[in-house]
Amino acid sequence: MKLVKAIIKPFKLEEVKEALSEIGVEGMTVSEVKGFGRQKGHTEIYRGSEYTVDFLPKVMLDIAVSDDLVAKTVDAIKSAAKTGKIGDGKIFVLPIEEAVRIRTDETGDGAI
Amino acid sequence: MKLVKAIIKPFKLEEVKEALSEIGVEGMTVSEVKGFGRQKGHTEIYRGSEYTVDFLPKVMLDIAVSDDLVAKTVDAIKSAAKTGKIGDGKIFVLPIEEAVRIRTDETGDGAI
Amino acid sequence: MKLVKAIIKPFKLEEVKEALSEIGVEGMTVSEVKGFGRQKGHTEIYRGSEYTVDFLPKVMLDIAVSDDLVAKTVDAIKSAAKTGKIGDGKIFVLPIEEAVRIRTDETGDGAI
Amino acid sequence: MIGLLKKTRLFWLLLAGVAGLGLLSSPAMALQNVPSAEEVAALLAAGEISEDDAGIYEEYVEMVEGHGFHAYAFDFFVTSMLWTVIAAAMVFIMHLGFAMLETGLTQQKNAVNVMFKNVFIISAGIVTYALVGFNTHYPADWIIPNVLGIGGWIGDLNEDATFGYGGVGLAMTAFGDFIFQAMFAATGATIVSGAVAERVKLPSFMVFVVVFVAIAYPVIGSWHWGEGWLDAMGFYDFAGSSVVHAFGGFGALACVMILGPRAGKYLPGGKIRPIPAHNFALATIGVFLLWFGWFGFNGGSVLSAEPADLGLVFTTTALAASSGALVSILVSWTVIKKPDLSMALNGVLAGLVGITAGADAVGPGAAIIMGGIAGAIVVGAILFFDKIKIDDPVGAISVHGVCGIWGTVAVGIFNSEVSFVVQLIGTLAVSAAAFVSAFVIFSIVKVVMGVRVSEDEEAEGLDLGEHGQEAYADYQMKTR
Amino acid sequence: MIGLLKKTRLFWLLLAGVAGLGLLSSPAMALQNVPSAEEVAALLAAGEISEDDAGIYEEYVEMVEGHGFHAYAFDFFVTSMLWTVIAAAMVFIMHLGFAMLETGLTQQKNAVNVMFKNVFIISAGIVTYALVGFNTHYPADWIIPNVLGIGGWIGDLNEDATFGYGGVGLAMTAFGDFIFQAMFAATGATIVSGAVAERVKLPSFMVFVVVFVAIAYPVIGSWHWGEGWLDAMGFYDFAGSSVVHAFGGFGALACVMILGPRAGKYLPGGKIRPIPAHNFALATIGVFLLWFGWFGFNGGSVLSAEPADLGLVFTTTALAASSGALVSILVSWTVIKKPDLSMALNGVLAGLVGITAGADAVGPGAAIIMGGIAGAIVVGAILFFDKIKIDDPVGAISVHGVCGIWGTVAVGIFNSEVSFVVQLIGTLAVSAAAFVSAFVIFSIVKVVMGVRVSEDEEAEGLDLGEHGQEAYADYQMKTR
Amino acid sequence: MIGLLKKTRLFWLLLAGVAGLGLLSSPAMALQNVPSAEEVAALLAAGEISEDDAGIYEEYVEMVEGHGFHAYAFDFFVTSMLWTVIAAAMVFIMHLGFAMLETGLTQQKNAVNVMFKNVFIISAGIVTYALVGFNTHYPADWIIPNVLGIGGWIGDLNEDATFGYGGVGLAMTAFGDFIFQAMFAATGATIVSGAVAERVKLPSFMVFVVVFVAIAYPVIGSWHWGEGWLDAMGFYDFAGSSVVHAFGGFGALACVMILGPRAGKYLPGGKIRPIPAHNFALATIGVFLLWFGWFGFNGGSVLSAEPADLGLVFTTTALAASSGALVSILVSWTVIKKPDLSMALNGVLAGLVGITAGADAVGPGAAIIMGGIAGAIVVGAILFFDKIKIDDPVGAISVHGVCGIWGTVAVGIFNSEVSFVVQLIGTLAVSAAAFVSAFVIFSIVKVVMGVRVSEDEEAEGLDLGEHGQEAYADYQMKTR
Ligand SMILES: Nc1ncnc2c1ncn2[C@@H]1O[C@H](COP(=O)(O)OP(=O)(O)O)[C@@H](O)[C@H]1O
Ligand SMILES: Nc1ncnc2c1ncn2[C@@H]1O[C@H](COP(=O)(O)OP(=O)(O)O)[C@@H](O)[C@H]1O
Ligand SMILES: Nc1ncnc2c1ncn2[C@@H]1O[C@H](COP(=O)(O)OP(=O)(O)O)[C@@H](O)[C@H]1O
Repeated sequence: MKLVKAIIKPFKLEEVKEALSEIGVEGMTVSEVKGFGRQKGHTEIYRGSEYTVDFLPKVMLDIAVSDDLVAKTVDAIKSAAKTGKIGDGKIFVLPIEEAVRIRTDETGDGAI
Repeated sequence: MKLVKAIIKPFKLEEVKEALSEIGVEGMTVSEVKGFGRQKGHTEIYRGSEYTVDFLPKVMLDIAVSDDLVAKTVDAIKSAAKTGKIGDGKIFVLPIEEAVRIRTDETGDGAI
Repeated sequence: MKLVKAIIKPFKLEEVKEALSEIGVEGMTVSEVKGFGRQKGHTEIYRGSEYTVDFLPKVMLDIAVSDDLVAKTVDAIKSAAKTGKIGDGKIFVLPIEEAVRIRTDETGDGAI
Repeated sequence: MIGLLKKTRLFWLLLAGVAGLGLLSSPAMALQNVPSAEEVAALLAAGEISEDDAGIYEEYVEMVEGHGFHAYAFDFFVTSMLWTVIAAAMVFIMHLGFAMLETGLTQQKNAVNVMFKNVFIISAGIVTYALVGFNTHYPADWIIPNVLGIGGWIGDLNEDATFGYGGVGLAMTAFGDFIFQAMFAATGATIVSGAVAERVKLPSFMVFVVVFVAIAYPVIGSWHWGEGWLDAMGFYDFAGSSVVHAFGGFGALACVMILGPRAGKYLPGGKIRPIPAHNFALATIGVFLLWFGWFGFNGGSVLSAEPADLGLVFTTTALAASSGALVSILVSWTVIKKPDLSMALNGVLAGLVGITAGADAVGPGAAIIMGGIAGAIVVGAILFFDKIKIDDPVGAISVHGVCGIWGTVAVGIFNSEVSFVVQLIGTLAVSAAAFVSAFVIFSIVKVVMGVRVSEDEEAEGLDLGEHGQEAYADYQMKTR
Repeated sequence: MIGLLKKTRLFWLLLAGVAGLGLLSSPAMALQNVPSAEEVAALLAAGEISEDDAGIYEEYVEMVEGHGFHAYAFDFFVTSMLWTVIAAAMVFIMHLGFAMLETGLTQQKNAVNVMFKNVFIISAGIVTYALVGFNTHYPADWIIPNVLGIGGWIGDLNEDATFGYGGVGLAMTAFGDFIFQAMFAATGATIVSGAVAERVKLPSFMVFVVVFVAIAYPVIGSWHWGEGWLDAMGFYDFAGSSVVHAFGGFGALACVMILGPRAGKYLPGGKIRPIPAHNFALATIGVFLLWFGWFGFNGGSVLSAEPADLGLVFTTTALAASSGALVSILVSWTVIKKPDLSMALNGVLAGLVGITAGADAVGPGAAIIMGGIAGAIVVGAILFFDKIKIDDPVGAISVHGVCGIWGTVAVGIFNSEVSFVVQLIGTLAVSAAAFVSAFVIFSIVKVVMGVRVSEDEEAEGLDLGEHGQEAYADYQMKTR
Repeated sequence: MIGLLKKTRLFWLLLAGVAGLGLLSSPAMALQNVPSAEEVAALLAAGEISEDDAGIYEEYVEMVEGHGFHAYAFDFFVTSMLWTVIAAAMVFIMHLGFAMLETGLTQQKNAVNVMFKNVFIISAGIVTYALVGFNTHYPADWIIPNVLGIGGWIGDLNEDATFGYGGVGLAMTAFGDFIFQAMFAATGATIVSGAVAERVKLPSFMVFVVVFVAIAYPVIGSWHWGEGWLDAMGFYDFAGSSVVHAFGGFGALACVMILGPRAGKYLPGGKIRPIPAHNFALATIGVFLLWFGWFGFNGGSVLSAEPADLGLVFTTTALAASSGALVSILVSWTVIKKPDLSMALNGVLAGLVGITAGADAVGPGAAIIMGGIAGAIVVGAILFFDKIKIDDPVGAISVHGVCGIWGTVAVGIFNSEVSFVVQLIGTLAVSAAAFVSAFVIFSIVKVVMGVRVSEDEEAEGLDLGEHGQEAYADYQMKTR
């Protein structure tokens, strides 16, 4: 099992979710985050002073998937989240050693 | 060391925290997240249009524990967070390669 | 590649970001979280009842770095985030198996 | 100076008879008088005034003549009636105050429910007051003399629009009387709304509100304002510390007793888990709007624009509210070691409730004392009710109930012409009657349709459970 | 009772002539009259009054004498003018109501833009109304008789400050007239603002607003309130269901048709994606403030402090709003199975718009029915416009446009002296003219400077795109 | 037309003497007069009026007779006094405006503290104004002639409730005078509150407020409104551009200089780190409420309901606010390339402060210019103070201080009867006195108890540090 951690642009969330559903990924956990990277933040103005907001709103997805689904998951996210413009985000794949479904005590791939 | 990542129902947070304290887990980091899974979202209404909100409020716990505590931690969360109803959430266990306590520079199990 | 997960005091964020920039870390993802640990929460009052708020506001950084940068990254965070007072936070290092930049399909170290 | 004034006045009474003819020949005389039709015609012919001017003159004369015998007080009546409707609008805005106070002091997940209840309460309150409340409140005929009279639709109301409707003591048209009182009517239910928030079943509460506002409020109110038995006793309750506030507060107590506390509020082992306000900005907006509206609530209760009373009532109202805030800040800082905003806000309201019965019957010094004591009482009362596990999310029972009683008996203390004993009997009677009637109505509603949402719904929030809406939605992902 | 009143009045008309001399010798007589200068001098000499008193007397006499012939109505005039300016302030606060309603019902990322627009609208509205609007609205000369007259700066305005300016029917000074009407003027544009929110380009909208408020509103308004052709037909629109609300609503419709819906609102396959309100607390504050201000909007439209009208107007306004809320709650609960707060809030506004044309022309029963029907209409209209893909984030077209038409024709139904056909013609003419003028102005603006922000800006939010500001910034990390 | 009016007036003066007897026999005559007791008795006997009617008549006569000599102006007095108390309520709501503006423009972590301060300021302001302020503001005896007179409790106040209290120029009861002025009193401290927000120590600020409002404000105010030396010079400051606003603004400047900027605001190397508003919706609510309340602030300063003045004051106030907003939008858009909501909001307030000294002394054209210039000034002033590291979170020094000076001298420019030099001397004197007194008081407080919270507390927020409360708590996990 792997934890696929994807950081994407907020307005792409729905499309990514749809794309994941299509390949059979049925669970995920989403957080609102702020991202810092190459995409330079925008300039804001307050009472005449301009300032740069470096941290941009992003959405982070934590998706646990079985090993065989990892590649498809990454691909699905990639194509759904891509706009081609800077700041599209990243996908990181981390190993998961164990997974448990709280409700049923199922473990392993059955838990996700 | 492992990172135990638990996604639970928000109103179970306090019970889970108590259960973890009892087995000696004394630190954790909590985020508010939105979960998507088998538990179907509720229907909302706005100006006469119904729509489904698929993402449900959940709480995600990141808990670093030493290897010997992992099983007890998972069990404690499982029993405290369970309601038996769909949407109770998941526990994922991820490997941690190193841990540091910023204040003291301690590393390893001593850091958590 | 590693995922450096740092939990720090919110007002240290800017300094940490500067420190990381200096060593060449140019991307990170930040979430607002609540932390529970040795630092005891403050007491709040509402309509005459005192109560302890155990969860304190913290900021969590997820930073993907190439293996050779891990030590420098951890050090940079450590020194920038340290106040020496309880509650300064933790750094956890997790393995990343794969990284993808969505915009360009780059993978591996090139993606971060 | 007062002595001189009196002497002067006397002098005038004597002088006036003699002065009559002299007055007539003075130029200033013309200012206040309406010229005759003949004169106006002459002026018109002479080109001194335009045809427009003459037409304006005729319209004016016709309007004033419409007041018949009562035309002598036309201008005073016009000003007084204007004040009545402005005061009605100010009391109206108190409902926004109540809505924001309740929304702010409760949890985010119940905010839509709280606001919905408040829109419903004022709307239903006004309509039912037209349908039955007004004529029940001021009964034309009693069914049980001085205790019970049920009225009907205000269509029956004679639409008297002259000073003859109520004279100096009620200088307004019948519709003015209606609209001012209608804005008061829903207040009782709004007070209950705050106390039962975050767990009451919406349809049940709506049924309760209608009966409580349409029947219980005017019947109990008629004892005093409808010239019933309390009035006959000499009971003094200027703008309603008892018949509005204690009424609402003790109605709320009955409902809370039936409903029980919010889940998780009182933990096993006697621990109290505070459930903090989700938005103090809304609560602060609410309290300031209530204070603002209270100038209409108390000021409008002068029932005319009589200047001496207006000045006094505005002054005592402002001083009591201020001193309520200051004392509750002081007390809470002393007792709980921190300056607590929720206590300061409640102190303002306590001071206002505390002066409402006597706003025109005490001086500024007494107002400061009465408001200050109310500000101390409210802190104690809130802590007390929490101790005995009466869960009142906004402190309505303490603010309106307990301080309503205090305000009423305080008139008996600070005004020597008002009997302390009568005040005590009166306020206890009203409070008890409010409690009993709320208890009966709410119990029946409980049996018939239940009064409490399910545990799950309470945990999830009433906004999703009852309304399928969120107060602060925005960033949410959705599909169909 | 009315009979008796009439008899009494007749009696007085007969009596008054005879009674004259009798009156003179009564002590009460002195009360209403101004003593003569000689008398005052005598009293002063006698030490009965102070020099201060005598000075006060002189100042007063001078003030009243300043009103010349019209001094006979001085007190009525003073009270009426006071009401006019207070009502103007109440209508002013409706602009905060509109701003909060629109802010609350739209998305967080556009909140700064919404508030900015609303600050601009009221500011530009008042200034342009002074520059050209007022004298266009009430034309001194027509260019096209009864249809078009363009006026100029209010400096031209004769600053008449006596009862002679407008008599009973417009008892205010010229400046009072200006300020009250100026507060109305911006309303039309504010209504449009809500409908085009979240995608309109700011500078383009600002240009549109200026032309729409400065020219289209007063020209179309002059047909009725400026005594143009609608007025000549006998068209009845008391406070502006048509000439303010339907005007704004159908102007909004034209703009929305040109602008198109918000991105992602109507999905392929006919699905509608609701874009929920980001803050219902703000929306609720908005609606209560609108209701409050509407007492000034309708009440001030009495144009004097005539007590009978004031009482009636406040009563019908409150009842229609309440019944609008209750019916829209009922209808939405039945149709969509949940009590929807956004519908309840719109129901209040629908009831208010629905009574605005007839607030002084129908009784309380009719007001309840008119408001209630408006409350039902608004639910249907909102669902309808969504179905035909007219994307109106706040429901302005339904509330102001559709209910504005309903309110206008309803007067023809519920008041037998008003012609239904004339009402229908009038409201359709106003609505059509508003639609056409908005369409033309907005189309020209579209050609010249574009009316819609880029897709990217819309996705990111107008706050960052147009203003470089966030409504709720605070916790953000920044550097330079 | 004015000419005709004058002629007509003259005619009346001549006519009135002759007309006396003619008037008497006209039917309309009866309208304004009060029938005699004998006549009423006769009518009663004849069954033409009811016993109720006769009773109403008697009550009315008694009420008016209570005014003695001044009964001749009874109706004007009633209306004027009504306006005074309504205006007081409107000024009161400005304190909610200030509270929301300050809350919205500062950081979330300090919101409870800001609101607490504002509840305290108005409460303490009203009570201390009763205890000492009012009688210091309008000294009965001077200690230093025309410069210093310390008064006491308003209990000493003769409770004069007739026109004799102040005549046309102050047509209110003594309590009316008190309550209207009391609402002004706290304004000075509220202005300071905004400037010192987010770092001032609560108890220290509370001590400062009490002394500043109770002593400094009325003493300095007495120079002008208390008929002190500024008044004697011919200084013109209608509603207080100087004695309220510049007073507050320069008091604020002194405090900010002592207190220093917020941590991290001015970075090494001359960089300025903006600390953005946490909630623009609250700030917008605040500004609209301030504008609304300003109609009471300026309008009520007419001190009677004199119609010509009321119309003018409302018109100039609205135009100046609007043009302040428009110009500050224009200027900020030009200078900083984006339409900045915070500047538009400050522009409204700048325009209002800018017209406050001359609202009744200039015409609509001058009002637009005065407000517009204020709108430009405020943008520059805010940028300037940031440059010189005077950290004023809400822009209070610029809005109230700088524009207060501008508004005062502008009267000397736009009204030929007012001396520019006197205006300049007056406003500088007031500003300097405010600065010095605030500097002295705040310095003493600093020495005795410190004025600034610890660095840690500032970083964490004053809500937790001073109050142990959060403004937006809700979702937080807690236990005991
Ligand atoms: N090294 C990193 N570790 C964690 N998150 C990162 C890292 N680099 C970038 N991100 C996240 O990805 C987002 C997009 O990255 P950015 O460099 O702006 O553009 P791009 O995705 O086109 O390379 C950032 O806003 C941040 O949230
Ligand atoms: N594959 C997954 N990856 C990450 N989080 C998941 C995954 N599946 C479920 N979750 C999280 O667990 C929560 C509960 O899952 P759900 O399928 O609704 O019910 P249950 O826990 O009963 O299986 C979800 O709301 C989501 O936050
Ligand atoms: N075992 C843990 N797992 C995850 N996060 C932890 C753990 N222990 C502490 N933390 C995080 O680190 C923060 C600081 O820890 P704390 O024990 O209070 O102080 P210190 O960092 O000085 O040891 C906590 O608030 C929490 O967010």
